[in-house]
Order: sequence, then C-alpha cells, then structure tokens
Amino acid sequence: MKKISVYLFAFTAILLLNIDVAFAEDAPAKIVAADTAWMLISSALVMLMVPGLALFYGGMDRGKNILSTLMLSFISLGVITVQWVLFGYSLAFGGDIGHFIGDFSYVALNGVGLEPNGTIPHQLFMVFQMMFAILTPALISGAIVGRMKFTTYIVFIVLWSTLVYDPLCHWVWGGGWMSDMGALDFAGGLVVHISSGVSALAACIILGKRKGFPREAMPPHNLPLTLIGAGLLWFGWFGFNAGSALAADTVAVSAFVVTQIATGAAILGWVFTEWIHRGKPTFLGAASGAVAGLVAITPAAGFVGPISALLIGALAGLICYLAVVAKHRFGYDDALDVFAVHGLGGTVGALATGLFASAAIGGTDGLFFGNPSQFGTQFISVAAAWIYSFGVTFIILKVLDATMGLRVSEEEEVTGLDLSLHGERGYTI
Amino acid sequence: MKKISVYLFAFTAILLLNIDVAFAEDAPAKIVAADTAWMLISSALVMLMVPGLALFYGGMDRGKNILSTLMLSFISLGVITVQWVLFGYSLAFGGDIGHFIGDFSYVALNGVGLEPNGTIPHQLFMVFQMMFAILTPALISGAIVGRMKFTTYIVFIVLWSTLVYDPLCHWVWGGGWMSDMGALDFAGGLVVHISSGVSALAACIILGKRKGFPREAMPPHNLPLTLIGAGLLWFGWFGFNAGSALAADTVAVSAFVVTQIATGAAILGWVFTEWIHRGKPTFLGAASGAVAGLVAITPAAGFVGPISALLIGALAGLICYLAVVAKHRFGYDDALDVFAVHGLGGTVGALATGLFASAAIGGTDGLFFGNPSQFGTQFISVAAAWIYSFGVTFIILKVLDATMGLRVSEEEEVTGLDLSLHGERGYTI
Amino acid sequence: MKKISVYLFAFTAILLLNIDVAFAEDAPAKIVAADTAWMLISSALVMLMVPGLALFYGGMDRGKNILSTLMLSFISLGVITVQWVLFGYSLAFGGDIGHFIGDFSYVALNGVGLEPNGTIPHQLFMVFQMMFAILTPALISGAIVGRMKFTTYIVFIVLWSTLVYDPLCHWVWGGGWMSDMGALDFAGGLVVHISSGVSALAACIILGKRKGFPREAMPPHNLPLTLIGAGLLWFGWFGFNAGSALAADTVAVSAFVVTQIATGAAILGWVFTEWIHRGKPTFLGAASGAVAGLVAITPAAGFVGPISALLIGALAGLICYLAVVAKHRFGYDDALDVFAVHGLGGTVGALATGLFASAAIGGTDGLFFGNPSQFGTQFISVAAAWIYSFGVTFIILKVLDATMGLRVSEEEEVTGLDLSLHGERGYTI
Amino acid sequence: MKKLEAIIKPFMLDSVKEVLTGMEIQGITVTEVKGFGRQKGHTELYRGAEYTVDFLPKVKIEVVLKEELVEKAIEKITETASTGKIGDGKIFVSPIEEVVRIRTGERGESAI
Amino acid sequence: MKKLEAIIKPFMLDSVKEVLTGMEIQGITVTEVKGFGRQKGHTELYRGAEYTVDFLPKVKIEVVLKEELVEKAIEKITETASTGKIGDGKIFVSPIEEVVRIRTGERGESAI
Amino acid sequence: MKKLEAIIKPFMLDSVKEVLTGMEIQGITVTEVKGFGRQKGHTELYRGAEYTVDFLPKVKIEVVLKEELVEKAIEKITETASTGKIGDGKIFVSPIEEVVRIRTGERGESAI
Ligand SMILES: Nc1ncnc2c1ncn2[C@@H]1O[C@H](COP(=O)(O)OP(=O)(O)O)[C@@H](O)[C@H]1O
Ligand SMILES: Nc1ncnc2c1ncn2[C@@H]1O[C@H](COP(=O)(O)OP(=O)(O)O)[C@@H](O)[C@H]1O
Ligand SMILES: Nc1ncnc2c1ncn2[C@@H]1O[C@H](COP(=O)(O)OP(=O)(O)O)[C@@H](O)[C@H]1O
Repeated sequence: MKKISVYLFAFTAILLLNIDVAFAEDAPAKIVAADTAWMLISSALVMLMVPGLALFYGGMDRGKNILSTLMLSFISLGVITVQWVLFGYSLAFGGDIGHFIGDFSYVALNGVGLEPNGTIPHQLFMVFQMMFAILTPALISGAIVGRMKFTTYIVFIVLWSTLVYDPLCHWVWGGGWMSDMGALDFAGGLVVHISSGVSALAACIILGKRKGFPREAMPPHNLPLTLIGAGLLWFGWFGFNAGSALAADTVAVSAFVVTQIATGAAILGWVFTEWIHRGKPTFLGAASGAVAGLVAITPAAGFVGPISALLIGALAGLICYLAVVAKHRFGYDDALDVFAVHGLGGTVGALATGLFASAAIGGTDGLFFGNPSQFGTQFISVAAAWIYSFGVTFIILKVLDATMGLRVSEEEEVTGLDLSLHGERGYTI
Repeated sequence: MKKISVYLFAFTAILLLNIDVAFAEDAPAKIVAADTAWMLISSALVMLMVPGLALFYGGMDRGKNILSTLMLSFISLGVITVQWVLFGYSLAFGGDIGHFIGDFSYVALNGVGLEPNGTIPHQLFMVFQMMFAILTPALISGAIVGRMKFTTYIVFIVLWSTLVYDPLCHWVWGGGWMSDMGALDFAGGLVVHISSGVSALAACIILGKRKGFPREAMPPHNLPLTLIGAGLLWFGWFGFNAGSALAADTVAVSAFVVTQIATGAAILGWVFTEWIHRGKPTFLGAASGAVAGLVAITPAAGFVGPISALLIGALAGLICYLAVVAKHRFGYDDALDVFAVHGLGGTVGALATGLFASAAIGGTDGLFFGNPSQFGTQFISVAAAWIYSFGVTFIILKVLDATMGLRVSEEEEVTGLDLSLHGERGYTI
Repeated sequence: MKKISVYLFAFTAILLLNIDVAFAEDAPAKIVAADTAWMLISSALVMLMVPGLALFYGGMDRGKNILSTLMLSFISLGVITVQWVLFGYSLAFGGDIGHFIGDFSYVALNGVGLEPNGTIPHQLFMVFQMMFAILTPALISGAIVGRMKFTTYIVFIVLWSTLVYDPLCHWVWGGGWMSDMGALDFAGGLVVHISSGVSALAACIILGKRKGFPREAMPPHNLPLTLIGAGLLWFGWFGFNAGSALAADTVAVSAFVVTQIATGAAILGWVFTEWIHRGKPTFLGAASGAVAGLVAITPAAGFVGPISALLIGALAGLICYLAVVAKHRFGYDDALDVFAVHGLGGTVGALATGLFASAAIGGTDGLFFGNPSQFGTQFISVAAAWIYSFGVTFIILKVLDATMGLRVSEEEEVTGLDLSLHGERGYTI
Repeated sequence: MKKLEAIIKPFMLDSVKEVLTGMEIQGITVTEVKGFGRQKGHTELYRGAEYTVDFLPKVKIEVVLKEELVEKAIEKITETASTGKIGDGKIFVSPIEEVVRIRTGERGESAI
Repeated sequence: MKKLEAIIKPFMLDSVKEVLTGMEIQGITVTEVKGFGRQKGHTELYRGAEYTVDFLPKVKIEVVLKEELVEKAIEKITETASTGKIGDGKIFVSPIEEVVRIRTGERGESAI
Repeated sequence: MKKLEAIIKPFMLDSVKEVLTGMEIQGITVTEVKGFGRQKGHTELYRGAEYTVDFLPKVKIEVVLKEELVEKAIEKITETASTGKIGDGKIFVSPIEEVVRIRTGERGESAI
C-alpha cells in the first residue's frame, strides 16, 4: 500500500512537472508575457513603417506633390484601420471558405478578444496583422503619385484591400490553399510585396505617365526625407520580419539577423552595380538598395541562414537596380519604382526561399539543400500571386476609371496636387 | 511513520508548487522580466514623443521661429528631468498628504531603488512617469510659440510642473482624491491633456496674440516635419497608452488596440469633416486628426472595447476640427491649437470613458453599460482638472508677467525668435 | 527499502526543483524569452542610431554636402554588416589570442547559432554587437565631412574596424586584457566613443582643413534635421546603454534611468555654459549637450546611481562645450566636433566611472566610494585607448594617403561632394 | 515707361503691395534678395563660435509703370516702407523702352 | 544692346530656354520670383481656415542681346510662353550700356 | 548714376563684396539666380538614369553707383571674380535715373 502510494505520488508529481513543461512548450492556450511584449513593440514598429514609407516616397517626389504623396500613405492608416476592424480581418483570418477567403465570423472584431491565440492575445495578433494590411496599399501609391484623384484613390485602396490583399493574406497565412500547398512566405514576400509591386505595375500602366515623363527631368526634391524614411523603414522592418515569428524566440532572432545581413549586403549590391554602370555611387542608390534587401529577405527570413541572407541581399540589390534601369526600355511610368523594388524584390526573395531554405533553420529545405520540389512550390505561389494581383487590380481600376475617373485634370497636375487637391503647400520657408 | 513522512513530503512538494504558482500570479513583490522589457521600451517610446512633438509643432510654425519652437519642447527634456529627480517625483508619488500632494520622502530619488513596484523595478516606474512629466509642459508650448521670452518659459515650466502637473498626477495616479473617487484616467486624459490644453488656453489669453494675427496669414512652413512628428507621436503613444498598463498583459494589448483604432477613425473624422466644410481634404487635417484621436483615447484606453474606440476616435476628429474652426470666433491666438486638440480632445476622451467604459474590458462600466454614476464621476474630475489647471496657470503667468515679463520685444518677434533669442537660423540652404 | 525509495524520491524531486530554480537563476545555458525580446528591440534601437547620426551630422553640415554626409554614415550599414559577418565578429569575440584579439573560429559566423549565450541566442548577441561595430566608424565621419574621397573612406572604415575597433572591443568585452585588469566600460565609452573620437582627431589633422576654414562661416544648413537626429540618437541610446545589460533586468533599468538623467543634465550643462559665455542659449547647444551627456554616461551606466548621473551629465555638458570652443585655439578642423563630444565626452565618462561607481549599483566601487584603485584602472584603460586609437588610425590614414589619396580635388570640394562624388543634390525644392 | 525697383524690409511687403494696388498699378514682381548696406548685419552662434552675417534678408519689388505714376508711387512706397531706421532700403528708377503682354502680344503702355 | 526681362509661368521655362538658344542667344539668367497681377491668387487651407495667397510663383528670364535680335526674341518668347490664359506674363525691354565678360575682360557686343 | 549687374560664381561672392566695399560703395543687393551659358551644365543621377541639368547656380550682384565709379568697379570685379574658366560671368551696365533713400526721402547721388 505504502509502496503504491509512493509510486502514485511520484507519478502525480512527475505528471505535474511534465504538464508544466508541456504547458510552456506546446499548449496553444496560454499567454506568454514575453511574447506579448515583443509583439506589442513589433506591431508598433510596423505602424511606424507607414510614416517611414511616406517619407521615403515623399523625398523622392517633386516638391509640388510632397503633401499629396505623404497623404497617400498616411490616409491608409485611417481607411484600412477601419476596413480591417469592420470586415478585413474577418475576410483574411475568419473561418476558411473553400481555401480562398475567410468568412464573416470576425466581422466588427466580434469574437476577437483577449484570449490566447498561440501565446499572445488574439487582439494582438489582429492588430499586428492590421499594420501589414495598412502598409501594403500604401506601397502601391509610389507608382501613381502626382496624377491620381484622391477620392478615387480612397475607394481604390478599400477595394484593393478587400479583393486583393485579404484573399492573398488568407491563402498564405489564414489557412488558404497556398499554405496547404506548403508555400513558404515568412513575413509577406507574396502577401505584401509581390501583391503591391505587381499591382503598382498594373496601376501605372492604366493611369498613364506623368505629364512630361520621361522627357522632363523629375529629380527627387528632398533626399534627406528619403533617408529618414529609409531609416524608419529599416527599423520598423525588424518588427515586420522578426515579429512574424509571433514570439520572442529563436525564430524571431534568426529572422532579425538575416534581415540585417541581407539589407547590408543589398546596399552594397545596388551601390556597386550603379558605381560600375554610371561611374558614381549614389546616396539614393544606397537607400534604395536597403529597401530592396529588406523586401527580398521578407519571405525568406526564418527559413534561411546568415550566409544565404548575404547572397540574397546582394542579389536583390543587383537585380532591383537593373530593373529600375530597364524600366526606361518599357516606357511605363512607375514613378517611384514600386514594381522594380517590391514586385521584383519580392519575387527574388520568394524564389530564393525555394533555393536557400534550410531545414536546420526553419524546418524546410530548399533546392540547394536537396529539396527541389520546394522551389516548384514557390514558383507556383509566385505565379499565382502575380496573376491574381495584376488581374484583379486591372479590373478594379478599369471599373473606377469608367465610373469615378482616375486622373486629375492636366491643370491640377501641372499646378501640383498639394495645391490643387489639398489646398496646401509643403514648404513656405 | 513512513506513511506520514510520505504525506508530509507530498504536502510540502505541493505547497512548494503552489507557492511558486501563487508567486507568479499574485505576489506584487517580484520583478517580471517581460514586464520590465515592455516598460523599458515604453519609457523610451514616451521619451521619443518629445522630439516628435517638437517636429509636429515646428513644421506648423513659421520658418523664422522653427528652432525656437523645437527648443521649447526639447528644453523640457533637460529641465523637467532634473525637476523630477530632485522633487517632482516625490510630489507626485511620495507619501500622500491630504489626498492632494505627495510628501518629500522621495526627494532626490531617495528610496527609489531597483526593488519591485508592482512587477517592475521602482526606478522603472519612476522613469516611465518622468517621461509623462516632461511631455506635458512641452504640449503647452504650441500655444505660445513665436512670442514668449525663453527665460520666462523655463521658469514657467518648472513652476507649472510643480504646481499643476505634480498635484494633478498625485490626484489621479498617486493615491489622491480623484482616484479615491473612482475617476478613470488610464493614460492621462486629465493629467496630461486637459491639464496642458486648458493651461495653453490660459497662456495664450494672457500672452496675447502674435503680431499680425489674424490678419496676416501664418501658414505652416514645413509640413513634412509635421508628418515626421505625427509619425513619431503615434509610435510613441503606443508606449504611452499600452505602457500605462505597467505590464505586458492583456490590458496593455487592449489599450494598444483601441489606440490604433481610435486614431485611424479620428483621421477620417477630421478629414471628412474638413472635406465637407471646406471642399478639400488636407494633409494637415489628417495629421491633426490622428493626434486628436490619440488624445481622446488616452483616458479611455484599457477601459473600452474596439467598437467604442472607433466611435470615440471619429467623434474626436469631428469635435476637434470644429473647435479649431471655432477658435476664430473667440479671437484668442492659440497658435498651434493646443486647447482645441488637447484640451477638448482630452475632455471628449475623459467624458467618453464615463459613457463607453465596459466592465468586461477594464473592470468598470460606464453609462452605456448601465452605470450612469461613472459619467458623473468623470464629469466632476474633468471640471476639477479644468478649473485647477486654468486657475493655477493663470496665477503663475500673472506673477511671471509682473516680475520677469512674458513677451519678447516687438522687434525680436518680427525678426523671429531663432535669430533674436537663440542667435541661430533653422535653414541656410 | 520503502523508506529508502521514499527518501530517494524526495531527494530526486527536490533536486529537480532545485535544478529548475538554479536553471532560471544561474545556468547560462537557457534562453529567456523576456531577455530575448528586450535584446531584439535593443538591437533595432542601436541600428536606428545610424540614420539618427547621419541626420544629426547632416543637418549641421553645409547643404552642398548633405547627401555625402548622410552617405558616410549610411554606407557603414552596408560595409560593416558584411565585415562583421565575414570576420569582424570573430576578431572581437572569437577565442582569445594573447588577450589581444579573437581568433578565426567564428569566421563567416561559423558556429554562431541560436544556442544560448547567456540568456539569449548567440546570434542575437552577435547582431547586437554588430550594431555597435557599424555605428562606431560612422561617428568618425563627422570630423572629415566635405573633403574626403568616398572610395578611400570605404577602405578606411574596413581597415579601421578591423585594426582598431575589433581589437579594442576584444580587450574590453571579448575577454582581452582590459577586462582582465578590471576596467569598467558598460556600453562603450572606450570601445565606441574614445576610439572614434580620438581617431577623428587624428583623421582631421591628417586630412587637413576644409577650404575656407576658419575664415569662412560654415553655418549648419538644416537644424531641424539635427533635431530629428538627436531625437533618434537619444531614443536608440536606450537600447545601446540599457541593452548592454544583455537582459531585461534591474541592471538594464538602472542603466536606462541614469542615461535619461545624465542626458537631461547635460542639456542644461551645455546650454547654461553657452548662455553665460555667449549671451544666448542655442538650440544646437541643447542638442549637442544631449549627445555629450549620452556619450559620457555610456561607460558609467550600470555602475553609477541617479545623482552621480546628474553630476556626470552636467559636467559633460560643460566640458564638451568648452572643448568645442577651445578647438579654435588649436586650429584643427574637426568639422562636426567628434573629438570634443565623443573623444572628450567618452573620457569624462570613463574617468567618472572610476570616481562615481558604486558597488551597490554595479558591484564595483569607485574613488568616491572608497576604492581609489578603480580610478587608476580607468585611467590606464583610457590612456591605452587614446594611444592605440590615435596611433593606428594615424598609420592607416598615412598609408591610404600615400596609396589611394585622401582628399578630393579642390574643385570637387568647392562644388560640393553631393554633386561631384555622388551626382546628386540634396534638395530641388 | 519706367521701372521702379524698391529694396525693402521683408515684413513691409504686404503694406507696400497694398498701397501700390491702391493706385492704378496692376502688376508687381517680387524677389527675395539679400542686402548689404549701412545697416549692420548680425552675429550668429555656432557651438560657441560667433560669426557675422553681413547680408540681411530684403525683398525687391519691381513695378513697371507709366511715367506719370512714378512720382506718386515713389511717394507712397517711401511713406509706407519707412520705419526711420537704417536699412529701410532704396528705390531705383530706370527706363523701360518696351513692354509686351505675352498673352495677347499687346505692346506699350496698354500692356503694363 | 538691350535687356529683355520676361516674367513667365514656371513650367514654361524649358520651352522658352529652348527657343532662345535656338536663336543666336548664348546666355540666360533665371530668377525665381513671385508675381502679383491680374491673375488671381489662390486660397489655401490651414486647419479649417482659408486664406488667400496673392503672389504666384513666376520665373524671370533675363537676356542681354544685340539690338537686332530684340524683335525676334520677343516674338519667340511671346509665341512659346503664351497659353492665352491670364497670368502668362510680361516682357520688359531696357537699355544696356555696356557688357563685360569677366573671364576675358572683353567688352561690348562680343562679350554678350 | 548707373547700375552694375554682375553675374558671378557663388563662391566669389565674399571676395567681390570685399573689393566693392573697399571702394566707396556702400550698398549691394544680391540675388541667387540660375545661369545658362557657354559653360556646360552637369549630369545628375537618379536611380540609374542620367539627366542633364543646364542651369548652374550663380549669384547676381546689383550695385547702383555714381558714374565716376563705374570703370573702377568693373575693373575690380573683373579682377576678383575671374578664374579664367568659362562661366565666370558677365557684368551689365545700365542707366539709373533716380535713386531714393526710403528712410529719409533723399534723392539722387546722395541717396545711393
Ligand atoms: N548702392 C546700392 N546698390 C544696390 N543696392 C543697394 C545700394 N545701397 C543700398 N542697397 C540696398 O538697400 C538696402 C538698405 O540699405 P542700407 O544702406 O542698409 O540702409 P538705408 O537704405 O537706410 O541707407 C541694402 O541692404 C541693399 O540691399
Ligand atoms: N507692371 C508690372 N510690373 C512688374 N511686373 C508685372 C507688371 N505687370 C505684371 N507683372 C508680372 O507679370 C505677371 C503676370 O501678370 P498678370 O497681370 O497676372 O497677367 P497678364 O500678363 O496675362 O496680364 C505678374 O504675376 C507679375 O509678376
Ligand atoms: N546674354 C546673356 N544674358 C543674360 N545672362 C547671361 C548672358 N550671357 C551669360 N549670362 C550669364 O552669365 C553666366 C556665365 O556665362 P557663360 O557663357 O557660361 O560664361 P562666360 O561668362 O565665361 O562666357 C551664365 O550662366 C548666365 O547666367
């Protein structure tokens, strides 16, 4: 009897200890304060990317459109915050419908409370994802600065977010067909960068060129603003990439480290390519290279190691530079090169993930580590994201063109949108 | 005997386990690393609001006063840091004297060490609160830019901090009569925004108008600076509001989420109201709306849910816009609209807390959730904060006017304060 | 038998519990999520200091060199990221060779994985240190703006990082002779500030004066940029100093608090000294004072208490101001006063650590707390850092001068480096 | 036809514009300039160093007008822009031989 | 020798420069100015307040040229810079008595 | 009375100001302008694209002075501002019929 009771006790005690351990490691139902802290700050960091982007773009544009350019990003913080609360989050992360879209279960954040979702409160996951949803349409705006009607733009981003972003987000992160297929997209190479970059291409083709392009030089009006923007983007991107681990764990650390390395390498990739090509290393090239590197490592972070990141970054700097140069061959007016940097940078990253992914880092091997099928999966997901984004954006804009009109009048364009659309001027120095 | 020893052991073991659990959950006397991490970064975030505010204000002011405007905020980082260390913290959080003010027990941070205060070290709580104390007088400066003597301003913020901020802070957060009464002010709607906003009104009435106001147009000289400021303020405000939970817990998450939602909604509230009223949506309106939303949700965060936040934000955008327009009727020269945005925005938020508070979120119900008395409590606390802030600020400034003088000479004002007071110019481009 | 098994079990259980506790408190081999969260954000904060520094410097320089000045800092994010990955980290933190330098064990981050290093993953420690390595050469750039060849600069920072920074870092933090000796340098007063400040002095002496200096006035071209820079630097410095605790613990809190206090006091120290000396309190003085305070508290943070910090800060403001003024006596052209602020500020801080350190805070007493030998140790380490930095920088630059050439042509200098070296202009407003 | 170039203190611009438009003057062109004259410059501070800035911000107003308006315009400007302090500025009068309105091609006085 | 001063709309600068250099004109000096004229200013918004900005951004082109080129230059500028809308600007012609090329010290027409 | 307008390279401003004030010249007005001339512009880079900037930054110095000072001033400016390289600039001399000092209402040479 005594013996039994001892064993019983020992068993119970060990069980308890095990439960405790299990609890900490596997149970999805407990909030971890450290993860909450990290995801709070990560969410704030991603929010900061929106003003960062506004500045990055604003500095590159002409002075007469500076406020208009800032506004295109900033207004997304208003419009998409509300869209996401009302139904966007539900479409992306609500109960799966046909592996294509979420249902209406989370409309108006109904049922999205403070209970755990993984190791953080559900609302925290929701708000972290909200920041991505806000940033993505703002990325597109770089292609269409200086000539789009503001009213139409607002309607556009609501439609685009609802019809392009939310479904894509569902496919990849919300339990849709791409995740089923095993496509890897750590922090949004497909969802954020390919979607916005390819849509930007569609948008600037439909919208047409800025008056005077490419004959007239349209040099950046205030590059120090672009540096501020690049700095804030980089800083915020640590939340974007390392935050996508959804925990303060080794995955987050790995994502953080490769983000830094790829970005550094991409600066060099862009600057040296330009140096060789044009004879001078430009500051704007360094800033652009950084963004190209950040874009390219986004899908790969969490799956690749430091040296792979070095290569991905350098490659992204090189390719995005060449893409920017090639633009002039094709003749579309992607004003601030959203397609070259985000569309192609994201594509480089998503494909590179299929090459460089290593099971030792993120559980899945890529082609270079003996798993060629992953590259195929990545290729399919990239192709799907391109086609879907381009197609739906094309349709949305054609409809808006026919109904509301896309472009401002020529006089408004010549005057500058700050004065003609917003009744303001950027500088009265 | 054996039996007993087994039970004894089992009992002890279970006790130990229980203590451990209790320790983690209830004991107030243990530092939690995750909370410490979150409060460290929150403190840094609130510090960043001060340069953020400087830029937000600076961009809106005229170019000849840009450095002077930046300086009014920046110097608070020097002056109030020292004031807070020497005696400010003690007045606000020292042992309670008559529910009105703290005693001198913490003078020179005596006794403020690294021991726990809640789940974080006492010094961390002190430094987090220090950032609030620094920011608040800087908020006032927006009303009096372009015409106040710098020397007098320094004396003013020391006196104001000591006689207005520290007592108010004690009333609400330091164990004073307002907290006794059950007034809700999560992150400083009363302590920070009403106090500074109403004092700003007193200040600009006593100080008088800028030369040329309102006949002469005084357009903002550099709105991209204002965007940078707005971005940093928003970013920092996550530390301000979610940090006010003093822990990386669900309360912080809730505060964070409603902060984002109210701010987004307030952008739309302001922009659409202006659009209807003036025919154009302005960029400065979007930035101002964001700040109005941040102000209004400050007291309510942690007590209200997401949809309430949406309404509070939209309302704040609308009301603050109307208040800014109404200013011209009353004829005082609140240069950068501190009263309209912080005074009224804070009031909207503090009263709305009495309406929208929900026990399910923060433990207390407001009027709309069946507890009308809370609205009464909020109303009394708002009225008290208005009267106290206005009255004491009025007296301080009258005394300073009689002794040191408040205004610079007309020539200094016309030349611009940068050159006349600081011997510098903002730009030599 | 039964008895024995009971005792055996009890023993085992207690052992397990003890291990668990020991694990949490002492064992170096377990990752703590809260520390990871804090170090992730701290690393991001230190990264942000690089664009912050670029802006701080850029605003002070002339408009024709703004991009060039930004570029000198920004390019370090590319160059040193790669250097650190390839071999820099290994030189600094690889296996010790003669207490002087690390070996090649960590080349290409070989062996630097996600296993614990203290309570955080090794890669996180590596990336946190990377940010320091990036920032430090960028600090030097302030001395040589407006006249150095960009190509040579890139080679210079690679050599400097390898031959000056990596060894010094090893001496102090990598297990080298200075740490053996007991020298205290919490966050890099020696490693970062004395090394860069003294090297800056060597650099501007060898490079020679800017054309026109000191006859021609070279006023800052855009001081609001300098404010943005100062704000980001201060914000990032919380990661720099409090992050140097490598954990979200009370040491981090103490370092954070004294950082804030010293910086506030240094603003007042600089501004009031200038006010007395020149009759006006300048905005640039306030911003410079802040940086001086941040520099001076860097080695002392974690070792000194709040009131000591107040004194150190005030002193740093005063001394750095006087040093900046004295510069004109000596006639070298340290364009943006890197030597006065970082070289001397770091020296003030490192020596003050030997005076004000208190065992109650960081385990070691300084002279004022009865341990005069610590001051001696500090003095020796400061002297060694001065001599080593000056000497090696001198040699590197002499070699580069003879091989690649250091200075741009006079025409390029007169035109401005933005146009002549980078083919760009900062502003087209 | 004559051209009046008035170099004035910047904050006088609005008043001068008003008195001119109060006459039959329909067009003005304004340039921001820097002036050096009897009025001393000021000193500026840069990290404890003091340096003198000789050039002061001024505004140049150019008006082309009929001969008969010249005297009156000079008078009005002088009256309005004078503070009695050194640095109030100058008016220079010079001949204009032809005026063309670009929009219409009109010439001479009717084009002013 | 004569000086032509043409006040034109800023976005016309490039075209006008081109037609002028298409003639035998070798040098142009351009200044950013603010103009006030028959063309109305615009209103701007500042936090719900509306205010009028009278001065519009214009560009002043100065060309010194030989007498025989004056008419042709006027014609070309008028043609190019005219949109037919109010605010297209003016051309003022005034006498220049001497031109000196700083580099060589040359004088007169050959120095232009 | 005459007006000298000298278009010079910006970094020459200080030296020219000094030689002029070394003579009996008491006032100068300076404008930042952009010049187009024999001196070629430069190319700038924008994300791999190269474009030419024709207009170079120049400074225009205006001095009104007594007739007898004209030659000496021309000489001094020419000497000082000349680097011998293309783009050194021009001096234009034109007649001034009247000068008014706003502060006092003085006219003519004494008002200069
Ligand atoms: N001879 C001159 N030629 C050109 N500009 C002049 C001349 N004299 C004065 N000015 C302009 O007029 C401004 C005022 O002149 P100043 O000598 O300071 O005062 P005042 O007009 O009261 O005598 C100067 O800043 C300068 O711009
Ligand atoms: N009398 C004048 N003197 C100087 N500048 C003038 C004069 N009249 C017009 N201008 C300049 O020419 C510009 C265009 O003139 P405006 O009256 O608006 O249109 P328009 O040239 O079509 O009649 C003005 O903005 C102003 O800069
Ligand atoms: N005919 C002209 N009319 C007006 N400005 C001129 C004229 N010719 C030259 N300039 C001005 O003088 C500057 C220098 O002229 P440029 O032909 O480049 O060199 P240089 O004076 O050595 O011949 C030009 O940039 C322009 O501002």
